Amino acid sequence: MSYLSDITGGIKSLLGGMTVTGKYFFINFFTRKEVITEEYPDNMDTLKMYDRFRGEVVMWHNENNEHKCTGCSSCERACPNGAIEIIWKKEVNPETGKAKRAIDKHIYHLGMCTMCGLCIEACPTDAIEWGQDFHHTTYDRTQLTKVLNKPGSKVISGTKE
Amino acid sequence: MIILSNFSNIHQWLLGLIQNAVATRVVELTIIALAYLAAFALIGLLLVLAERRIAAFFQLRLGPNRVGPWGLFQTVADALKLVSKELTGTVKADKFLYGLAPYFVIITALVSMSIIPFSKEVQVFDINIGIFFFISVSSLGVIGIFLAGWSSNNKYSLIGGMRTGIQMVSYELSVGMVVVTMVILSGTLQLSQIVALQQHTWFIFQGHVSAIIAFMVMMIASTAETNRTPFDLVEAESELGAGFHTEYSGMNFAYFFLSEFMNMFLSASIIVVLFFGGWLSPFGITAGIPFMGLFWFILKVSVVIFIFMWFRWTFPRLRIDQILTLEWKYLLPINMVNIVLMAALVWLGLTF
Amino acid sequence: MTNEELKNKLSGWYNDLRFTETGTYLNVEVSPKNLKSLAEKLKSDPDCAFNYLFCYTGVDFGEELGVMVHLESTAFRHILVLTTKTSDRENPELDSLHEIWPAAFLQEMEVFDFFGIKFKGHPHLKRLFMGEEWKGYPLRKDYVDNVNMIIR
Amino acid sequence: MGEFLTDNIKTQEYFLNMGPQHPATHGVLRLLLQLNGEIVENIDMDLGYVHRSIEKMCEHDTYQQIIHLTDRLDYLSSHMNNEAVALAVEKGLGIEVPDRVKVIRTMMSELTRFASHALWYGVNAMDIGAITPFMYGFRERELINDIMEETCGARLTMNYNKVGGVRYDLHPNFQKKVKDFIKHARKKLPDYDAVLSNNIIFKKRMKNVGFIDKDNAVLYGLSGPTARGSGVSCDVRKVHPYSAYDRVQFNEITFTEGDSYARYRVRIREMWESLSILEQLVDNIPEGDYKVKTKAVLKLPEGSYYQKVESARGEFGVHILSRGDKLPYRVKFRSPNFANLSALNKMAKGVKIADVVAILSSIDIVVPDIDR
Repeated sequence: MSYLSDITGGIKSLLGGMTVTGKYFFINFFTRKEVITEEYPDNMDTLKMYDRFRGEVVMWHNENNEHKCTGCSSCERACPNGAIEIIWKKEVNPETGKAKRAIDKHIYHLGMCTMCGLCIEACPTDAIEWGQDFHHTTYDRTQLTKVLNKPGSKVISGTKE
Repeated sequence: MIILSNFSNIHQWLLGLIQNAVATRVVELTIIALAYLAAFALIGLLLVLAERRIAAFFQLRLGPNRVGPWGLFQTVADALKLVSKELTGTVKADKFLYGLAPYFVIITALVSMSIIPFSKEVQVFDINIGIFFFISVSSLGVIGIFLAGWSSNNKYSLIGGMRTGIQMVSYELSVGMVVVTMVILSGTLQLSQIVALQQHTWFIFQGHVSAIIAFMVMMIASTAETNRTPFDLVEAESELGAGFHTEYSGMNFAYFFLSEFMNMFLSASIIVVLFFGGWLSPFGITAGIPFMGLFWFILKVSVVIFIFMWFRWTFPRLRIDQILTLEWKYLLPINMVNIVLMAALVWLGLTF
Repeated sequence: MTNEELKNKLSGWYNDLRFTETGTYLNVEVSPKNLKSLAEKLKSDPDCAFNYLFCYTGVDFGEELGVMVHLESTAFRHILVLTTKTSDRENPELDSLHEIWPAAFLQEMEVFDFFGIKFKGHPHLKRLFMGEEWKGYPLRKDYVDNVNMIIR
Repeated sequence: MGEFLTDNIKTQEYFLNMGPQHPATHGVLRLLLQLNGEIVENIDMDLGYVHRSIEKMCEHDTYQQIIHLTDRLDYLSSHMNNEAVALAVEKGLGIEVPDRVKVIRTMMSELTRFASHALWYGVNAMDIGAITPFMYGFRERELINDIMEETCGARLTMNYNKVGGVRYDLHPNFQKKVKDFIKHARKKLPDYDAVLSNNIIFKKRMKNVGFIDKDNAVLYGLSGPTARGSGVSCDVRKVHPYSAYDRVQFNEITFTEGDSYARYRVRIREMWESLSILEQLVDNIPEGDYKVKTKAVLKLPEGSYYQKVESARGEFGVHILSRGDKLPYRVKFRSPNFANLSALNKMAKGVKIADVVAILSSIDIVVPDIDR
């Protein structure tokens, strides 16, 4: 008897599974309502990442090409992977004629970055922040090394460490 | 003997053109061969596309929809890519058998296609032992798969090939016994006659209980015959990588791939012929219109193929010993009882 | 059992045990020669019943090499850390615990791989992660690899 | 005749390399199967194909910097791994975190657990040969990933914990999204049962396969759903409660069969439990700070610290050996997968090749966690 009930029970369980998959098939065949995938490169215009999404580290500049990075190298020290390098230069103040240390380049190696966010947390002036861009593919690894401060940019006056 | 009576008009026309009986026949055969090859490729490509689209809908996806309208040319593009690919192989493979295997598989599929009655007008080879011809030829395909597995000199392929052997030997039995059951009902082996006998009622209704059991067994056995989930241990990707065709690339791989889908089409055709009246329209609604048989045949086959696909995209895979248990402990006894039942039904005149 | 009770019980067995309680769990340091017999007792004693070995840490203590074994009893839920040190850095050898707790089987292979501690009685001691061709034992403090290691 | 044949036929066991690149090993894990026909006689393991030496890296990083490395261990339960390190350091330093942090951590852990189990459900189905449930699992996981992305900023390697709290406050949409998710999941979870759990083929494949009894499960160091399938009560959330687990009601799921199917059912039931924990907490998130101020340089007092948490695959532990420095002296991650893998040979002796795949997926390995 268990032989027969095995067969009927087995067939019943199989039909139960087919009902579920069949349900989704017919819904999707006629209405596409349950389709969960996105046609990725096509929806680029409407695709919006969340504000907190950690795509890359960017430096914020205002309209006068000024940023808030004083080059204190807190981020450099906080980074576990050595992805940030800060290069200094001597800047001569035209009014007083005194030479002063100032930031030349804020170099960011995207290829070494693990998006942990410690640099952004460490920054005392909130000069760097998360960018939402995630299209980082390049043909050349050297292009992953970026200079975050734009050429000719200055520190917003009055920014203190 | 090749029976071409259904094409008599074309035959007469060609004869008038060439004025030579032998040459006419040769030309005719060539035309038919090319037509079937084209149909073979077309059906294969369409089935691959259908499988992918249907799988996508089962899986909450959209499926290929980029090349052509509704992705219609996707498989054509894929085929072009496969043709242009390099044919790689293993160094220590048995070169001759390795090269032979895909052709073995595809030729058996082509040969079995010749006996399928697509409609009253379209059938190349209406042999009087048609259904047994189908069984014997289609079971040759396993040798191709076995050869592929053996000659690749790869352990995964070898295991895949061995599994095919076991699986095919077992499930040929079920297919054969189901066919015997239906032959008891029909009394003939010729496919055109089997269809003709269903003029009023399809066999699945004529044989009612027994035929329905036979149909269910046939569905399971055909799935196993065509190496589809839940019986796809031969190429079980999570266990064996790709099974018997692990080492094949390019067009050689495509042959295996195509023939798998062709085998599915052939199995579905046989099921339609045996149970659902072949190319006959339901209640004879389009009986007078020529070539409507083709439409009904394709429609019925599509439904059966859809059920195969439904199986594939729902069920997990069986283990090798469970496959054997299913065949020898369940399907075989059921089949034996069913043959007796069918014989009793026919003897007592309980069929419709 | 509480840490105090464990301490009392264990010091009754051997007199060269050193107990420390800085950190999360009670830590007992045992000499390598007593390691296996203590481990057997810890598992078989009905009041201790340490049957769950959940962490097996190889440590380079600077001068010595050693292992720290975290044990728990699923019946009483008390936890004990066994520490053993050997001062032989060239050819360190400790007793294998895999017969007592099969969980130690893979873990000892890992410790062998990274610290070079050989476990007596382990049937299948091979370089599990690094492969046989790797030179040196990477997790030792004196390991130097100028190619793969960049220390800021 | 018979003698003549058998004299010339030699049988021998042969070796099959499963991996390093194999669909069933979920990564680059190499198993050397010793086979007799289709029957597995012995399994030898060769690991380290994705070894990144995270434990060595930790010796050169400060405690805040360690946390993001643990994302890369068991990437499917990254939040729990982060939490373990954060809790260990907090306990060592005597930092008391606000209630809000505890609840947030608990909720995130449960979301991660659900996501991990949903993914496992799909992958398990795929290993057994059913491909469609894979997408069903991903459907639920995707919603959780969206919640994570909105609050933590990343989908998988969240790095949301820090010593003394969490990195950001919850996103304003968080509660609503979690509620929506619970509603959605309660509707969709019965599908899982209909498609797989009740399926006769699936049952046949999973039942009585990969058996391990209760005593051996403990001795082999199994934990998590793998051990609970054998009837071992080992849920760290119950045994050594941390964060807010002592204030929520939930059942520890144990099955006594000890086979692959029992492990499967533990995980399915755990998804329901996760939902009920989330339901209890989602409306009761206490107000308050999401982090406490810590010193800029953290120095753990000398000693050996251990913190265990229940990750999706079992007991994840962090063992920190400190010498009072700002860098840890030695960090060891007790990875549940590595411990669970040690029982594979025991479970898989004498089964078929296909069963190895089923067992491997029923203990739910994540290879980067094994290799660390």
